[in-house]
Amino acid sequence: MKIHEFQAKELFEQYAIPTVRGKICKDQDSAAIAYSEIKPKAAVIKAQVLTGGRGKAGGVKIANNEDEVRQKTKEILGMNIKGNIVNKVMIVPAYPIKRECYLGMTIDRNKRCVVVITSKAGGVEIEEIAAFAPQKINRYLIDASIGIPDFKARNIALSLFDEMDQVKQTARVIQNMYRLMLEKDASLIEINPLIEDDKGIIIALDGKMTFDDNALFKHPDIAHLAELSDEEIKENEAKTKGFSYIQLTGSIGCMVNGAGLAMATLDLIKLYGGDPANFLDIGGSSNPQKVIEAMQLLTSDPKVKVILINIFGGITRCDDVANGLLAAFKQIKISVPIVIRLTGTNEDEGNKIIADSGFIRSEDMTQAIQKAVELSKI
Amino acid sequence: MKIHEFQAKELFEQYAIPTVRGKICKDQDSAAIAYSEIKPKAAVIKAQVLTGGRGKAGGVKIANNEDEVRQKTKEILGMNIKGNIVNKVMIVPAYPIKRECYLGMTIDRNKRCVVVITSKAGGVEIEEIAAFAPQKINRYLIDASIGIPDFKARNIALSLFDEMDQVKQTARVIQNMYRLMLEKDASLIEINPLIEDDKGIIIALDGKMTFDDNALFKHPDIAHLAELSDEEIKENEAKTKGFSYIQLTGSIGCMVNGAGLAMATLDLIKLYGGDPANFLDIGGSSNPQKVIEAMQLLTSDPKVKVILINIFGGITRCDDVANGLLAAFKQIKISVPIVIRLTGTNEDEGNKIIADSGFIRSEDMTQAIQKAVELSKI
Amino acid sequence: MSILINKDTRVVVQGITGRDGSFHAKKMKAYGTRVVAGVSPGKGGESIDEIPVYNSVWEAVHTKGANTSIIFVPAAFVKDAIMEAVEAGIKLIVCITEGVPTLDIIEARRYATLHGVQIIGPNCPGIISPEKSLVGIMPGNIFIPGHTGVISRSGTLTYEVVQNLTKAGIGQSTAIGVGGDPVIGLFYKELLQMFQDDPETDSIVLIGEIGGDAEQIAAEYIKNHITKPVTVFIAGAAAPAEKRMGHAGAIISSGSGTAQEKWKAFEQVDVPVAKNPSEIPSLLLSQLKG
Amino acid sequence: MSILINKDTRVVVQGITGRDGSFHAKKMKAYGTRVVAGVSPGKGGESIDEIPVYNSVWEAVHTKGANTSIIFVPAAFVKDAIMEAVEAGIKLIVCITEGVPTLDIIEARRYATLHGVQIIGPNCPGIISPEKSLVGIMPGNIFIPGHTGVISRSGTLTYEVVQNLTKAGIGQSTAIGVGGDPVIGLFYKELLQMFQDDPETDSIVLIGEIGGDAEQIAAEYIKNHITKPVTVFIAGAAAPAEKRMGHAGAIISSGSGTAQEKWKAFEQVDVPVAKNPSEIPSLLLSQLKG
Repeated sequence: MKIHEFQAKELFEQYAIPTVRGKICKDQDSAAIAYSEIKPKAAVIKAQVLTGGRGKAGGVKIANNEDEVRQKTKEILGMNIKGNIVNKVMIVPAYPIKRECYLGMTIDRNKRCVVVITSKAGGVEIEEIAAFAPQKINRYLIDASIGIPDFKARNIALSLFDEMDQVKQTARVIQNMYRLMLEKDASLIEINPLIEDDKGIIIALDGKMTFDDNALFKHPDIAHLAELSDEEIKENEAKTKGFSYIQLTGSIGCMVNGAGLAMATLDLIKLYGGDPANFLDIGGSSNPQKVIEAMQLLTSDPKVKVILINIFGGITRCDDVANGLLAAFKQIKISVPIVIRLTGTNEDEGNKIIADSGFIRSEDMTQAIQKAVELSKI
Repeated sequence: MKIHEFQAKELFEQYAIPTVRGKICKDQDSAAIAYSEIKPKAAVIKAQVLTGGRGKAGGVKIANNEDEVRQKTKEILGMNIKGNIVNKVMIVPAYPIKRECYLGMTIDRNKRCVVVITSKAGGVEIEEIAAFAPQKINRYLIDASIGIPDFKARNIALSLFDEMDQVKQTARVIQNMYRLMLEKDASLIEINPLIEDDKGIIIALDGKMTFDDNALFKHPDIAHLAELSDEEIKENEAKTKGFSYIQLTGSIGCMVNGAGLAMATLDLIKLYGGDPANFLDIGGSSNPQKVIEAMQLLTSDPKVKVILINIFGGITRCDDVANGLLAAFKQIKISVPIVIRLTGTNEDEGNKIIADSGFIRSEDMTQAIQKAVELSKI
Repeated sequence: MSILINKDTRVVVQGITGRDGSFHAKKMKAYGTRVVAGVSPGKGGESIDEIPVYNSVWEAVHTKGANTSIIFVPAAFVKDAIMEAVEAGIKLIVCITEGVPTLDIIEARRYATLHGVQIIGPNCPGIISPEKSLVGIMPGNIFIPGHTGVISRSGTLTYEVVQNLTKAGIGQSTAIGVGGDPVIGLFYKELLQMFQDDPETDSIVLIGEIGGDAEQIAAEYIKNHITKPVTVFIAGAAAPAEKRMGHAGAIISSGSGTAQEKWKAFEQVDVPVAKNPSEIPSLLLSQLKG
Repeated sequence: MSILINKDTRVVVQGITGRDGSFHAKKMKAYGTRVVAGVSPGKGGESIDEIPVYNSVWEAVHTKGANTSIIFVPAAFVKDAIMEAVEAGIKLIVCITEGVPTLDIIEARRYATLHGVQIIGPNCPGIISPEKSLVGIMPGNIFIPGHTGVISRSGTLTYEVVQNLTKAGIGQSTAIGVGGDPVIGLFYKELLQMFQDDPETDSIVLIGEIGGDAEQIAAEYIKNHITKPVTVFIAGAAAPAEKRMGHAGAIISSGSGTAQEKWKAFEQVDVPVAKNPSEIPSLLLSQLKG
């Protein structure tokens, strides 16, 4: 789950990471009021959107007076940045920067640990530095059994600054970031740029955070920050019912158990010339009510011309799925053909239950998919 | 450093360990007032002294009415328990006990870790259980790299209670104790008894804590709780000057560098029929000012008939010691003979410095000690 | 022979009194696995299908000689359950539970690694050495003993692949679902090496997914260390970018982690890639013959 | 041969810019120890007696090949310094600093142990293998090479004993001051075994103190595992109860940890106990002849 810059900065403040919060404005008037506290200095107007590359897209502008603030706020509000419409900006005083660098913390999947990433080349996107000057990027693996003790924070900070004053400030920032990461189950914290100002003070001038969806149950305060698109709302509703659901654009509604099998099902639908309407993984636990709700979800999409059910029973039992299907039929009118493939744990019981249901049954995945593709083209 | 029961219980409260604090009283009248909040129930009057075995010594009594409270408070105040005079008591309501047990946490020197000790036989001193029913004592070693996770706390609690309700309460007590131990550098936390009351609630009915003297620098709040005897005040003053000092009863004042050598010096003084006036280790760092202060300390004791200086230079340099001695002589009038043995790092320089000082010099420890014993008997 | 588990594997089921825990404890036992104990704090003394239940893993290890644990406890308790198993002396932990926070698994795995304990999962279907031991939730009936090792990030897709193998008469030495989360225990590199070292394994099937670059690293590892033939399938070629495809780890991020990249990595080191799971048996057989 | 340190020991001094750190860095170098680097954060690039100073132990290890660290930093920073040395890849850490909080050393030592790193100290005089290497603060001139191993909880008392040995012509293979704190790194058991395994050591002197029961455990260990002659001295026979005799660990508590108990433990397993340190050489020689 992603949050906005201004939300990240609120967390930074809670964790004693020095930052500049600024004011959030949704129109030109409030931007002008916010500027009245800054003038006559220059202000920076920053789009608040849940995506990277904001600067390049023109979502960050400097304004030197109230007129410019109004003008540039107007330009930014309503902007579409990688599919995200800007509906609020942050107005902050322009800051005197002596030096700027990059400080990030994320998960290293292969090393299975937290990694701290630093670069003296701050202010640019880290992907760009990685592409053009990889030698300017430092990576520090964190041993979960000790976290970031003073020595480690100091050694990391020494990769960014030479003077002990700035090293000590940065070391504290690093330790506080790690505490924030752990206590809120973040999967990414990025400060770009982390600056030394003209007085030698270290400040997080920007803030970007992503959280582990699997850990949101521990952190209602974080979950509460979510700002979802319509698409994400639908996906989340499915999730509360125990599914993984992703809306796609085709005509074959899919219900599969297991993410890998569901992905492979989509892959084969495309391989055989069809077009899936969705990704729907009904997950690892077998519960008839889930099947009913999954069928409701699929049949609510008017594009769906055929439903393909591909179940391989492991932890999900085929008899539960079959019972769910029959129950669903009693509750929902389904007017499209249903191709079903049911195999694995309790498959005999499952197939017996649906024997007289009128489904098109197949024991083979390729065959089932080919049949569904065929039906979707009628 | 030891603290009183009422101080330990204040810390328990800070760390969410359920306890009963009671009122601290220094005379019969305040005890009677404290009882007015308890009556008509019975009260327990508990001597607050910095030693164990209080119960056996008669320092804990039950009183059923105000007269008894006054009477028993009077009996306890002024009591001498193992050399400690009681000057305050704690008045607590008598508690309905369904079950009582022992829960302690301390350092296992050999295993180099924290150990949690439990016993269902609570209320008696753990040393007694250890002597008469060692099979009733359970020991759990704590791995510092993970501390006490839920499973460990639960497994320890299962050694005391069978019902999950009490197990869960006790597990929380154990985790909070450990947090208290770590955050305040305690070396002992003892709850004896830990009780289950008639409503099934787990309560720390007593509390005993000792802190690591080496860690008091981190914890001014704890250091501030110290209540020192005159003897300890003198020892602590020495400590702030960088010495270890312990007052003894003999006539040979000793100044030695290193605890082991200082102990061996006392051992040999006794072996050769003498009697040391003190233990004084001037420690590991060489600093002339320290020597001056050490000499002042020794000469302030009127029992001292001879001073024995035994220095083996390692981290302490002999020339520093020698310079310190000469400087001390300029500041203090010393009327007793001084036997000195100076060897090790920079010993030639050191011995040259004191060559004309009038000290009785010896290169051999046994010889120096025998000479000092001899002089002490004149 | 097999890797990780065999006839001597003595399993304790953590969370045996839950719905999934009790269901699969019985299934494993019925398959022939030596399920020696279950754990459920506060329910010590009970039994499930004649499997004794204890309050702690320590008791299960010290009373019944359990050396392998399978975890079914809810996600919030997985970190604690893994650490309990490690401290109790368990040597292999299979974690079925899905939805475990990544930092929880990082911490628990670190503790396990420091004590030489191996973890499979979380969010995985477990391990099976056909006709020897099943420590997982796989449907045992689709597996037959043989000489092909299977490593997969997926659950049900593994069954699909194995069913194809079995139908083609290709038995399995051991099949492992490593789990679909971003951070997991044993992964391609370690397991490829175990199969390489296992004299009864003659070939390996690797079933990958989009997300991360573990497959690219595996391809490199195969090139340098694995002499036995490997056949690969990657799920997620049709997945849109920036979407978590069910598995927390299966996400194409900033254009990286696509199936196409992964195909290329294997093809560059001459490892054949199936585009339909049903092609795997023939690709495998042609290598074994070739 | 010697134990723990030898001619190949490459030392980094943590806290080299402090008073004691710089003094003893020079002394060690003068003795012939390969003091390859010092560490003092923020002072990287400086040098002390031609010993280069770095900002981190990692740099010292990776630039100068340091494998052993000696710590002189103030007590409050010792935990961090030990963990830094462990993470940097140092294999043996000698901690001179006194006054280190017990729980700090427990945590640091646990981390070190999990990484196979050995600690001597804290609050100790270090290690010397005469004419090979000195990683400590001992006055080198009183030691001579030879075949007696010395293990001691004390600092200056060790020098006293060694001076007696040297005067009697008994050289030392290695002498170790393990430190006077309640919780320390390597202790009697581990070091006794190292001397037992060292072909150049023919006898051992053990210098104990009141407090705890490490000497009793050592006596038991000697009985079961050590065949080389051991001679013992215990300091603190004249100490009053319940008083910390300078060393944090030297305290007779609840009547337990007395010198008399410890004497008895050794006498029961036929290990001779000296009552005056000056008797040690003769007790040792009579065993070597016997």
